Amino acid sequence: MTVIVNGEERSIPPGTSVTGLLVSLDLHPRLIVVEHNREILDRSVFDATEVRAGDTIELVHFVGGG
Amino acid sequence: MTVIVNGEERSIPPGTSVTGLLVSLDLHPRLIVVEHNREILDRSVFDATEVRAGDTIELVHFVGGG
Amino acid sequence: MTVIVNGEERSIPPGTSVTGLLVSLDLHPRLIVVEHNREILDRSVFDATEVRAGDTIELVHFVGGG
Amino acid sequence: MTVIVNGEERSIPPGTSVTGLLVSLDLHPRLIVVEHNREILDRSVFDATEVRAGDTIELVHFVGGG
Amino acid sequence: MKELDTPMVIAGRSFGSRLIVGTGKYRTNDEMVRAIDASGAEMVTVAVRRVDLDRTREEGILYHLDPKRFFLLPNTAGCYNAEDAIRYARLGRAAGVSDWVKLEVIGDERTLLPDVVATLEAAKILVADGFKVLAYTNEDVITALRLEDAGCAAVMPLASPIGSGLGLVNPYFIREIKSRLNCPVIVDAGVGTASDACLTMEQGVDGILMNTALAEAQDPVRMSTAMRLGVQAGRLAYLAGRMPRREVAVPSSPVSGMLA
Amino acid sequence: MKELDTPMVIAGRSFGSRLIVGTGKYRTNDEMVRAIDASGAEMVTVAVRRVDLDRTREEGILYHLDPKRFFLLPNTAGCYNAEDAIRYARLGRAAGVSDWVKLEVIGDERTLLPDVVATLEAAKILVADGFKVLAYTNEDVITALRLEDAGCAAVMPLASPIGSGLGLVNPYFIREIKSRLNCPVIVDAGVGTASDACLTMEQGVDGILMNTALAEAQDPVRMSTAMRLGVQAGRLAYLAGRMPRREVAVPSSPVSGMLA
Amino acid sequence: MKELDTPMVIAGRSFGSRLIVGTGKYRTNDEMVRAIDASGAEMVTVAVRRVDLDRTREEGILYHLDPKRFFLLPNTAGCYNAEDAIRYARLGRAAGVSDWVKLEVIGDERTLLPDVVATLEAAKILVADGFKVLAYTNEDVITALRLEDAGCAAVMPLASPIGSGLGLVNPYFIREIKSRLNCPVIVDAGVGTASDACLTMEQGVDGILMNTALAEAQDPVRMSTAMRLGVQAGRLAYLAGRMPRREVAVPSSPVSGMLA
Amino acid sequence: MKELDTPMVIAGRSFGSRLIVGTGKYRTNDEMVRAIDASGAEMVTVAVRRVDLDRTREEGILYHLDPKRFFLLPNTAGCYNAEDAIRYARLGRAAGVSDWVKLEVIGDERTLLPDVVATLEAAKILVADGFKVLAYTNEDVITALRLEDAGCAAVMPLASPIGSGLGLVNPYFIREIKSRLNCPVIVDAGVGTASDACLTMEQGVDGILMNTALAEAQDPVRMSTAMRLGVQAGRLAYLAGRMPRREVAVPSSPVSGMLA
Repeated sequence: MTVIVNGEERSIPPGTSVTGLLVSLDLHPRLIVVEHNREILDRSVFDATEVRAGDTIELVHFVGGG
Repeated sequence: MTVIVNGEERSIPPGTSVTGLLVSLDLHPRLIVVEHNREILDRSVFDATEVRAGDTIELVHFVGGG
Repeated sequence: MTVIVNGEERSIPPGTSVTGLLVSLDLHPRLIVVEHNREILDRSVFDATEVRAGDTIELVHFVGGG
Repeated sequence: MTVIVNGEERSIPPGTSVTGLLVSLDLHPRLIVVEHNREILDRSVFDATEVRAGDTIELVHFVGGG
Repeated sequence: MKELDTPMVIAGRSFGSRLIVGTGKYRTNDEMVRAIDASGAEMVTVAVRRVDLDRTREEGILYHLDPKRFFLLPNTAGCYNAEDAIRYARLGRAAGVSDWVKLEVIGDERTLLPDVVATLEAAKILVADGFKVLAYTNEDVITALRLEDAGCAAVMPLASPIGSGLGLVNPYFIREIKSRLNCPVIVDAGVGTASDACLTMEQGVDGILMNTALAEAQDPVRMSTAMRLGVQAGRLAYLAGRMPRREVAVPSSPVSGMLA
Repeated sequence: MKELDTPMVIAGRSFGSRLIVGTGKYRTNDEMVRAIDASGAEMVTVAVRRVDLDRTREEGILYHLDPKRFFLLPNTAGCYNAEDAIRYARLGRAAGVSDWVKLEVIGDERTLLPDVVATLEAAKILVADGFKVLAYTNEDVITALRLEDAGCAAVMPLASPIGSGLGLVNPYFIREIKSRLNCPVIVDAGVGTASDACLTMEQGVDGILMNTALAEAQDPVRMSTAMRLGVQAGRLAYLAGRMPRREVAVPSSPVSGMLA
Repeated sequence: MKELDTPMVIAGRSFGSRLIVGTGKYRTNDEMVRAIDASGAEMVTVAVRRVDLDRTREEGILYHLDPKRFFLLPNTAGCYNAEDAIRYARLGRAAGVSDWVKLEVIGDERTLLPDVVATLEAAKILVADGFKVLAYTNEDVITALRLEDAGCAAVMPLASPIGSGLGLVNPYFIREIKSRLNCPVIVDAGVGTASDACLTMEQGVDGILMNTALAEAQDPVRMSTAMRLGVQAGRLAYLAGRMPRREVAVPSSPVSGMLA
Repeated sequence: MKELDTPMVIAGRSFGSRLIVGTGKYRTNDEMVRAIDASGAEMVTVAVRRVDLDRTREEGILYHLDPKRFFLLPNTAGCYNAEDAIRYARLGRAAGVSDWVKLEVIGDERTLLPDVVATLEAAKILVADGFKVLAYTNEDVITALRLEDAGCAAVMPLASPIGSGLGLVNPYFIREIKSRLNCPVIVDAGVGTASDACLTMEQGVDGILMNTALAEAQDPVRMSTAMRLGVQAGRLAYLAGRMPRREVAVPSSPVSGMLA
């Protein structure tokens, strides 16, 4: 199924959780903030939250800035 | 009867028109702008406009300013 | 015979006067100041002053400057 | 006899040495520079140098300055 | 000047002078009139105030300035919110000299800096009401752009606070405003002496409005003449295009042709 | 101007303009003539150089400037010692226009700053020889005082290096020189644009001499007009006496008489 | 320093250093870390951006900066309206380092000047949402006062535009803001070198935030040390109270006691 | 600092601090000692004066400063001709602390500006007599070059007049002097606060000498610390190489990676 991650279409297996998505992208949950369909997710629900087809996911983190 | 002119109470005879008020104050209508109960009066109606008891009149003009 | 005019050797006929030199150079005496062997010449002596072999002549005038 | 010390006349006993003068003025030789009749004296000659009548002595030292 | 510069055009009206002057704070009305004459200004600002019924205060300015000779620009000085400013603007228009207004909405008594939010709000209403609005503002280019979008006839950023005489403190921002707006930019307030006026015009702005620098000069007539000349000088220097700055010297006289 | 200012008087000679201009570095002689006309200058400086016998270089300046109309001031530009400067001064005088000289003894090729020791030495000799000496110098008041003592007709401290266009770098020292000398003080060199000229005159000096700012402007005629006006503006602002500077604002319109 | 100055306190939290630094635009992460060490800063700003899924762009800053050692201040840089700024602020908070935010709502891409209306609107919402808001703004004291009224933990006026290095252009307005607000005033943006930082602190402000001046220096580690010292120097000079300025000289050595 | 900067070397002697301080005009000797400690200076200037035989005036400075701890630099302050300056220099040397002298030959009582001719004359004689001469001079590069040619160990141009606190008035000329001389350039006089010191060091000079700015500060100890830090900050900023100035803004945070 297809989701939008950081503006790009990606196909992931149905039933993937947010944690699963991060793992599949080789990202460490501790350092990432997840916005799921415009809602910020608490880390505690990464495992329980399932990504559905057409969902929009933003994965953000801190970068250098002034 | 009593009216408020430029913030001060003044007693004028009943039936006084705006023109009458100006004349009684020795003011030249051409140089004065009249605000009658918060409404700006056109000069053309100075004669026809009667000042009533309790009315608030502001008589303004141009002064030096930057 | 040879003289130095404005730093350059020039050969001129013996017996040439300063006026003659100026004329030969197509210069108008009125606008030129002449230094003859390091001495400034008054215009009144241009005719009478003979240029001798080896003399150093500087012909100067006003140019644009600040 | 009379000498000029720092611009002021002072009378001191004949035969007074520079060291004697300093001691009489309660000054510590180590911190003072002595100019005797316009000549700077080395400390080593303070004892041997006799002050004569009419001599001009300048006693200077370091003070705060920028 | 005519052949060297173009007129200052605001809301379709041409002014031969790029200097606009106020009429406040002069020692005498006579001194004011002579100073304004010397300034060469064609547009002068006036304030709207109550008639003094006890005649203790000065009579109206129209006793001294001929509105046929000078284009009077009523201001909203002293107003601290949009509603008051709009009221004063309308009273000024009712005097019948014009539908122009110098919009001032002050936000702070100590600095007399503009309340840019209220100024923008008042500008929109006055423009919709048919006024030609010349809006006093700070050096913020974003506010200036919004005032232009709101339909202001001219935007009037400050050089420094009203009556301060500190001159042009932030030339960068004034240049930025001029480079970004299409409407005329008139620098209003803060100019203290002729070199301030000259330097300000060299930034490329269309004109300058001043009052205190003239009224409070020891000799207002001389200073008004100086400001007239200083504004023209700065304008022409801007148009002329200045020489480059260099940290190394360059001779003015030829280096060749020296004697031996 | 006449009724507002007095003429600039140097060595007993009156000049209606306080601006003195050079004649070097213009793109064309025609542009030079038009720029000088626009500047309003009555005194113009010229350099003394060898006639170009090959006619490859420009012809003499007298073909373009009428010495009856302009008071020509020969300079000693390009001289690096007193002897040369004296030689050039005498050659300039021999041209028969006047016994005035703008004395320049340069001490450094990179900055074209004056050699004050050699300038002082040359000044003494030239004054003794009957010259009216206008001496180019730096901002040092002590040197300026000595040049006055030496009998110079005017002392000409720099605003910044010749041809730099950096403007008036040290107003304190220029004011000090003006306040301490009795002879005229003409600021020479460094002015880059009209506001520099205006600010310089506001220090109270008697006049300004410039060249590069005019010749190197993109439009020398406009800039010359700007400089003429800027010098007048600065002079009048100085005479007028400016308003005080304040860090707190002061309204220009009455605070009383506001509506209820 | 400890005995000569007090800590900088913002929202009840004390910082031993009055210098806050950004983490952007360094040539390498290693250079960034060494520069920040040299700066002595305890608070550093970070931006919130998408993870680069292709790993072509830099990895997260947390790989290089230990949030236990440095207090991270997420910013909303790049946001042009209140809604976006609020979204970025919340994403930053969700990272779990703190509920502080450096609020930036940009109003113009060319100058990166703040949209003061949108900044004020966002500040109110973020404060209500429990954020400690440090708000980037311009030099307008009226806006600064409103940001304080809105509950901002600190107000951050600019010295000059972000990344310009023009230094402190308007010291008057910065002093005015400091004198009128009770909350900390941190000057943000525009400082280009150590003397800019020193001069800025001499105005009495509580601290300075900078980034480009360090990252773009030829030697960021030396410049960071210079800025650390310059900020301390300016702070202490402010507390010490400078000597008066005078236009007449005063000797440093005694005038009495000279020899005959 | 040690790893970031080299020592200041004058006449073969190394100094860890680039700040040289005077010892005049302090309210008390105790305050002087604490301020000098705080400044970190290793070299301090002293004046040569008559002993006060009536003990009404202060006792000698050596009662308060340990010449083993501080390198004492006797000055010739108060001398108005070469002969006096040489006499004072020799008296200072006779005290036995060193053969160094800060040569000052004043030419004008009001400005305390140097008499450059007499300074040069005295410098030659003192150098020939074996002195290490540090010569106070004005901003004239030509005089500075001649003082170096005369064998001075260091040349000390002023930032502004002694005791004026006007700061660095002419950075161009100071930079020029530094770029043209090989010997150390120490800016002497005029610095008023820490940002002046920082800005002065950013011109690349080797060090600064000051007195009044410390002694007349409301809190000399804090100001001395500020000056120590400000001098270091300016030095490191100079060595670091500052970012370029720009009139357009440049973001500090990435413009890519923004959310949709």
